Amino acid sequence: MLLELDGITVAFGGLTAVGDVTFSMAKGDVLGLVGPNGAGKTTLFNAVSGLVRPTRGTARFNGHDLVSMPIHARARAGIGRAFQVPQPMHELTVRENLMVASRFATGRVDKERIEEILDLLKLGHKAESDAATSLALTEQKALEVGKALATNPKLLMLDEVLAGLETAGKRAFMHTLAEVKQRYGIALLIIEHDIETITRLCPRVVVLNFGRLIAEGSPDLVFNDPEVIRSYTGGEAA
Amino acid sequence: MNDKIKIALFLVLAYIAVPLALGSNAYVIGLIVAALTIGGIAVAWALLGNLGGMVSFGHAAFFGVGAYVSALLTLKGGWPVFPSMLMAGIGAAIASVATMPALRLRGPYFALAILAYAEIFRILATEAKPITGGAAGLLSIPRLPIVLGLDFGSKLGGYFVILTIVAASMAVYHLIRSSTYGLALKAMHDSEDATRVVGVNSTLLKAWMLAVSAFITGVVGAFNAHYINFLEPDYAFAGQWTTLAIVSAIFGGYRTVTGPLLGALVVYLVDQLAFKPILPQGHQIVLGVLLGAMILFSPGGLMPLLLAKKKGPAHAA
Amino acid sequence: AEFKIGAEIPLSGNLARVGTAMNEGIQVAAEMFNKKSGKHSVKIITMDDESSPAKAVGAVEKLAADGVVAYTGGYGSNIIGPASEAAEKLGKVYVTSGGVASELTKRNLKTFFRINSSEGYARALMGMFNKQGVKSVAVVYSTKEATEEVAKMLQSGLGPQGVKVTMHAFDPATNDFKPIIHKIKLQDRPDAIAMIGYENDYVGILRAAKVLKPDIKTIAGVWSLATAKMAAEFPDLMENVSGTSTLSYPAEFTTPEAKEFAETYQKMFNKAPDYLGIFGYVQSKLLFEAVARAADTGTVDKGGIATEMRKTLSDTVIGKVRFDESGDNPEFTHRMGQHQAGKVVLVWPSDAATGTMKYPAVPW
Amino acid sequence: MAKLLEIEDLRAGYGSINVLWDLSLTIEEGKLTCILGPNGGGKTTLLRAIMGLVKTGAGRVLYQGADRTNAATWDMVADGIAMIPEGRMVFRDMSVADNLMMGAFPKKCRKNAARNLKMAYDMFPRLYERRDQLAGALSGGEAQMLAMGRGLMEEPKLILVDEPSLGLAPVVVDEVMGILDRLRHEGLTIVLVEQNTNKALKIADHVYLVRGGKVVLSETASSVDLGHLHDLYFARDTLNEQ
Amino acid sequence: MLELTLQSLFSGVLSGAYYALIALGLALVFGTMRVINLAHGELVLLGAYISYTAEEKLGLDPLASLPLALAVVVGTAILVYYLVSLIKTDRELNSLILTFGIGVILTNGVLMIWSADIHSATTPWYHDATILFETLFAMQAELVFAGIGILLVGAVWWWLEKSWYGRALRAVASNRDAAKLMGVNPQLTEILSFAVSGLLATVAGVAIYTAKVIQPAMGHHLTVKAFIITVLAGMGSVPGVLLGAVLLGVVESLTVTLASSALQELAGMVLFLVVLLLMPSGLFGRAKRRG
Ligand SMILES: Nc1ncnc2c1ncn2[C@@H]1O[C@H](COP(=O)(O)OP(=O)(O)OP(=O)(O)O)[C@@H](O)[C@H]1O
Ligand SMILES: Nc1ncnc2c1ncn2[C@@H]1O[C@H](COP(=O)(O)OP(=O)(O)OP(=O)(O)O)[C@@H](O)[C@H]1O
Ligand SMILES: CC(C)C[C@H](N)C(=O)O
Ligand SMILES: [Mg+2]
Ligand SMILES: [Mg+2]
Repeated sequence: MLLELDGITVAFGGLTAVGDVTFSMAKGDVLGLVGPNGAGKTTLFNAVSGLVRPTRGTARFNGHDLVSMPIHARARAGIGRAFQVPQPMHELTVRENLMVASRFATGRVDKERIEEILDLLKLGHKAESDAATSLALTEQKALEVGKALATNPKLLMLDEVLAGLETAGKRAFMHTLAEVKQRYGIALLIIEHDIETITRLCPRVVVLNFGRLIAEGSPDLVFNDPEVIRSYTGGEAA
Repeated sequence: MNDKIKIALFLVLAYIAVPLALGSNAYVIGLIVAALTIGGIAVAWALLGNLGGMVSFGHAAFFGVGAYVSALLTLKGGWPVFPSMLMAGIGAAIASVATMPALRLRGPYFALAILAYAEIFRILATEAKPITGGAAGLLSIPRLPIVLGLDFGSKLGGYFVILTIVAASMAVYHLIRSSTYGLALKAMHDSEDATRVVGVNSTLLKAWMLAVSAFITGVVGAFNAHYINFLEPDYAFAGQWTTLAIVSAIFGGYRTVTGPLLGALVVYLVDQLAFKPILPQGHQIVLGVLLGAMILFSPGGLMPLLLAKKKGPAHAA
Repeated sequence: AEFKIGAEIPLSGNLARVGTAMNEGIQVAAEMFNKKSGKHSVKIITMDDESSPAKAVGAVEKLAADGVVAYTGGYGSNIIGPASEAAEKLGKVYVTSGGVASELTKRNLKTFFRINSSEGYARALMGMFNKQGVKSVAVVYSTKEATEEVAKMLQSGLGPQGVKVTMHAFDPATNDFKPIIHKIKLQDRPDAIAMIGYENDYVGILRAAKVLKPDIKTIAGVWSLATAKMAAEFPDLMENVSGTSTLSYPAEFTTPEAKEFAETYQKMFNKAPDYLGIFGYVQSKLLFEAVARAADTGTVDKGGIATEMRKTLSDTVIGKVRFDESGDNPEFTHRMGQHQAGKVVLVWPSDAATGTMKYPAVPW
Repeated sequence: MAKLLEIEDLRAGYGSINVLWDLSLTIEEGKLTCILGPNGGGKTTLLRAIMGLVKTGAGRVLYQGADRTNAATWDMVADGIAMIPEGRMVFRDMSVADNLMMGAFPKKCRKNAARNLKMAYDMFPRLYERRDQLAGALSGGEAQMLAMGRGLMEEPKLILVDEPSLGLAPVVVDEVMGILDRLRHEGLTIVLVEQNTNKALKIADHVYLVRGGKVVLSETASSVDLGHLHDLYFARDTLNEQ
Repeated sequence: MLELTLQSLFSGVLSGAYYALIALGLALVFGTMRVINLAHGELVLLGAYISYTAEEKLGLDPLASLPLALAVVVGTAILVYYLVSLIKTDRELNSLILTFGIGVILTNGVLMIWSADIHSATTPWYHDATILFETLFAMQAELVFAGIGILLVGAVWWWLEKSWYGRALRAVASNRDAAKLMGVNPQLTEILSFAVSGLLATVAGVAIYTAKVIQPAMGHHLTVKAFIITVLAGMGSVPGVLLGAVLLGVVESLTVTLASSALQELAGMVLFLVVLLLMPSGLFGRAKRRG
C-alpha cells in the first residue's frame, strides 16, 4: 500500500475536524475526496502532509510511519501537495518556485522536467513573473500543481485545483492530469466539489461529513447514497 | 561593467588606494575601521535578514560573546590573537545554538527573543565576575600581533584585518545567496509552509544561517576587542552594535550584498566627518533626518538607488 | 603662546548630563586661566564622544590631529580606559575626574592623571558613619563599575570595625525601589542606609523610603547627592540626607580663587557651580598650569607636561592634590554635606564643617 | 429601464501590465447581469476597477449617471455598491461575527446591523456555528459563505459578486444561486461573475462575455446559444495555442 | 516573609499597570498597522517633558498639564503617521528605520531643548504614602496611574472590540483591500490609531514624570520595554498587554524580594523567553490555520 490511514482524528479545541478516518491507496490509484464545506477534507490533507498533527490515529506512507516524519521529509518521501488557497513561494518567480521544489525534494534541479511542467500547465508565458503578485487565481492554482509535480511525487494531493476554471479549462486540465498520471505513474488524491469532474477522474471516491467517513466506493455508488445526497449533492446527479 | 572587474576594482581600491591615500591620517583610518566594524555586523545581519527572513534585534549578543571569547582566550588562556578570533566566531556560533529555540518564533517575536538573549548574556557577563571581571570589565586585552613584519596592531594593520573579515563575509553572503539554498531561503520568508511541503528543511536552513551570521558577528566582535583593547558587559553587548548595524544594512539596501557595507560607511563616516564638525552636539538629528529621507525616497536603500541611476527605472510597481 | 587643549567629553548619549556639567567646569577653568596669566593662553577644542568608547578613541585621535597638547575631560571609567590609552600612545597627558575605578590607575600609564578616586568617596562616607556611631548599614548600590567598587570598599572597610553591613545590588534599570527598601526595613533593620548610585537612583530610593519609612537613623550617599541642584529640584526628599560634597551650598566660598570661580561660573552659565563642574575646573586648571610651566622650560612636546603634572602639589577647591607614579591623587578625601532646610551644610570632617550634623535625622 | 452602472472604454491593469482594453458595458437597474469568460480574461480586474481597487488608465465609470472613475473605494461603498470578493478576502485575524459586522460599517447600515446579522446566520447556519472562530481558520467553502454574508450586510443597491460558487459544495451552490435570484426579485441589481455557466444562465437577465480584457458578446440570457458561447470561450485557447 | 512577599506582589502589580500604560500605545499601532513605532518611547518622553515645563513654568499640576501635553504629543504622533504612510514598500521593515530616525531626532531635540538634567514632579501629594490593609505601601501617584492605566486598557479594549472604528481598525490591519470594500477609509482609521496611541503615550509620559524620574536618554529604553510587553502579550492583544505587563512587574519585584535586585532584568528577560518558547505567539496570540 502506498498510503494507509488508520483512525486519523484531528481536533481543534472542542471541534473534531476529522474523526476516525480510515482508508488506503495503492500505487497509481486515483481517489476522490469529497464532502460538504468544512467536512475536514483539507484538514485531512494537512495531516498527511504534516501541517497538523493528528490527535489520534496512524498514517503510513510506503510502509513508513508518517506521523513522526517532519514536513520536508514527507515531501522527499514522495508526497506532493497543492494547497486550496494557493501558497506560491513569495519573492520568487514562477520558474524559481519550480526549481526550489525540484532541488530540495529530489536533490537536484531537473531543468527538463521544469520546462515540461511549465509547458503542461501553460505557465510558460508567466515563467519569469513574480509568483506571488502577478497571477490570476487560476494561474496560481496551476502553479500549485506545478510545485507539487516538481517534487517528483509518488502521491499527488490536489485540493480543489480545478475550482474556478471554465468548463473548457477544466476539461483541458483533466486531460493534463490524466497525462501526468500516465507519464509519471503517480497516485492522485483529489478534493473537488464538481461532481462531474470527480466522476470522470476517479474510479473510487471517499465522502466525508462532519469529519467522518460516510461513504466509500465508485462514484455511481456514493453519489446515489441518500446521506451523501442530503448533505452534499442535494440530489444533483452525476 | 562585468561583475568580476567590479570586484577587482573594489579590492584594489580597498587594499591599495585607501591606505595609500589616507594611511597617514590616523583619525580617518580609525573612523573607517569603526565603520567597517559596524559594516561587518551589518553584513552578518543582512545575511540573516535577507536570506533567513529573520530580523534580529540582538546581534549584540553574538558580538559580545565573540569579544569575550577571544579576550579571555588571549588574556587567560594565553592563546595567540588570530586563532582565538576564529574561536570567537565558533563561540558565537555555539551561542547561537543556545538561541535556536527562538527559531520557532517569527517576525518581531524572533527579533525580540534574540534581544532578550543579548540582555541575558550581558547580565551573565556582569554577574560572572571571576571569569569576566564583572562590570569592571577587562582592560589591556592583547593587541593584534605583528606577523611577518606587518604590525596588525597599528591603525592601518587593524584596517587590513577588519577589511578582510568584511570582504570574506560578503563573499560568503554572495555564495549562499546565489545558490539554490539562497532561493529556498528567500522563499521561506513569507511562505514557510509552502517551502516545507516541497522538501525544504527550513528549520535546519534557518539554523545554519543563524550560525553563519553569528559566526561573522563574533569574529567582528573579537576584532573590536583586540582593537580597542577593552571590554565590559555594557559595551560588549551594547544595543548600538545592533541598531547601527540594522540602520546601516537597511540604509544601504539589505537585499544586496554590498548595501550593508556601503550603508555603514556612509552612515558612520558622513555623520562623523561631515555633520559632527558642523553641529558638534546636534549632528545625530541630521542622521535621523537622513535616515528618514532615505526610507521615503529610496525604500530599497542606497544601493538600489545607485544602481537605478545607471539602469533607469528597473520595473514598475 | 596659545596652547590647544582637547576636551574629550560626552555631550550626547546617556552620559550627556554629567559630561555637560563637567565640560562647564573646563570652560570656566580656561576662561579664568586666560584672564589671569598673560604669558600663555589655552584654547579648548571640545569633542563629543557620544558616550561611546570607540568614539572617544576617535576623538582623542582627531584632537591630536588638530594639534592639541593635552587632554582634559572623559567620563565613565569604561570610556576613559581606552581613551587614555590612546592618549598614552600619542604621548600626551590625559587628566580626568570622571572615572573613579581603581583599574584605571593600576595600569601605571605615564600620561594618565586623575584627581579623585573611589577610596576618597568611600572614606568620606565611612568617616561620617563612624562619627555618628552607626552600628549597622544597609548598602544599596547600582551594579555599575564605580558604584559597585565604592560599595565593596564600604563593606570591607566597615566590616572589620564591627559594623554590620548588608549589601543590596540593583540593576541600573531599576526604578521601583520599594521591594529593596521593604526588605531592608523588615529584615536588616539597620541604623543607616548608604546609597551608591546616580541622581535618578537616589530619587527613587528616597521616594520609596519616604513611603515605607524604615526605622533608620540616617541616610547618605555619594556623588551627585549633596548638591544645589538636588536641593532645588527635590526639596521634599532631601532634608537631612547626606552626600559627598566639596562645597556647602549656598557656597560659602572662603578663598579668593573659589569666589572667583563661582562668579565666573555664574556669569558664563547663569547658575551655581555643580560638583562635576568643580572637578572639571580643578583638573583643567592643574593641567593648564603644568602646560604653562612646561612651556616655560620648552618641553611641551618632549613629555614635559607629564613631568610638570607629577610636580603638582596644590591646595585646590576640592582639597589637596598631588599625583603618584600611577597618576592617582593619594590625598583625595571627600567631605560630607547634609541637606538642611534647602541648604547643604558641610558636616564632615570636623575641620571643614560649616554646621552641625543632624543625627538621627531622616527626610520624613 | 434605468442604467445603474455604465463602463465606457475602460482600461485598467497592474503596474505596467494592462488587462482591460477599452471595455464597455452597461448594467441595468434591477437586473442580474452575468459576466462570463475564460480564465485570466479580466473579470476580477473589471470588478476591482469599478470599485477603485485598481487604478484605471483610461475610460469612465458612471454610476447613477455620475462620473465615478477612480473614486475612492469607500465612497463607492457608501453609495451602495458592494463587491463580494472571493473567500480569500475575509479578515483572517478577526472572528466570523466581527467579519460580518464589518459588512455593516457604512453609516446607514449600522442601525440594521443586528437584524442583518441574524439574516446572514439564517442564510448560512454554518457561520453561526463558527461565529467565534477566527475567519482565517475557516475551510475554503466556509470563507466563501462568509464573504457572501458579509457583503449582504452592506444593504447595497448594487452587488458585484465574484465567483460565489467557488469551492462550495453542490447543495450550497444551489442555495447561493437561489439567494441571488431572490435578491434580484427583491429589487437588487446584481453583477455576477461565474464559471458555472449553466447555473448562472438560469438566473441571469443579461450576459456579457469578457475575453482578453474586452467584451466579445452581449446578449439577453434567454437568447444565448450555448454552442456559440462555447465557441467564443474557446477562441482564446486556439489563439494561445498558435 | 509573608509581609514582604505580599508587598512585593503589590508593588509588582502597580509597576505592571504602569508598564501597561507605556506599552499600550505601542501595542495599538503594532497590532493594527504592523508598524513598530520605535519612536514611541520618545513620544512618551515628550509628554513627560511637556508636563515638566507646564509644572515648572506655569505651575500646573501634572494632571492639569494633560491637555497641553496631549496637543503636542498627539500632533507629533499624527506627523509620525503621515511620514510612515509615505512609505511605499516593505512597510514593516522600512518603518523601523523611519521611526528609529524620528526617535533619534526627538531624543536629541529633547536634549537640546531641556538639557540632560533629570526631573520629576514636585507636587508632594503624589509622592505621599498610601497604606492599604495596614501592610501594603504605595505612592499615591502609583495608585492614581495604576487606576488610570487599568481604565485605559479597558477603554482601548472596548474600543477595539466593540466600537465601529475599533473593529474597522482591526479590519484594515487584517486585509486592507477588503476593509476598503466594507466602506472603510484605511488612512483615516490609521490616523486615528496613531492619535490614540499618542494619547496613551501622553498619559504614560505624565505618569512617568509624576511617579519616576525623567531624562532624555530614556526614550529608547521605554520603547524596548513597551515592545517586549507587546510581544509578550501577543500581537495586538490589549488584555494581553495588561496581563503581560503585570506578569513582568510581579516577576521583577519578586526577584528583588526573593533573590536580588541585580537579577531583576535577567528575570524579566527569562520570563519573556520562557513564555515565548512555550507560546510562540505570545500570551494572547492565536495560532493561525495552516494549509
Ligand atoms: N486551525 C483551525 N482551528 C479551528 N478550526 C479549524 C481549523 N482548521 C479547520 N477548522 C475547522 O475544521 C473544519 C474542517 O475544515 P477543512 O478545511 O478541513 O474543511 P474542508 O472539508 O476542506 O472544507 P471546504 O470544502 O470548504 O474547503 C471547518 O469547519 C473549519 O472551520
Ligand atoms: N495583482 C496582479 N498583478 C499583475 N497581474 C495580475 C494581477 N492579478 C491578475 N493579473 C493578471 O491579469 C489578468 C487578468 O486577471 P483577472 O484576475 O482579472 O482574471 P479573471 O478573469 O478574474 O480570471 P479567473 O477566472 O482566473 O479569476 C491575468 O492575466 C493575470 O495574470
Ligand atoms: C565621581 C564620579 C565622577 C564618578 C562617576 N560617577 C563614575 O561612574 O565613574
Ligand atoms: Mg478545503
Ligand atoms: Mg477572477
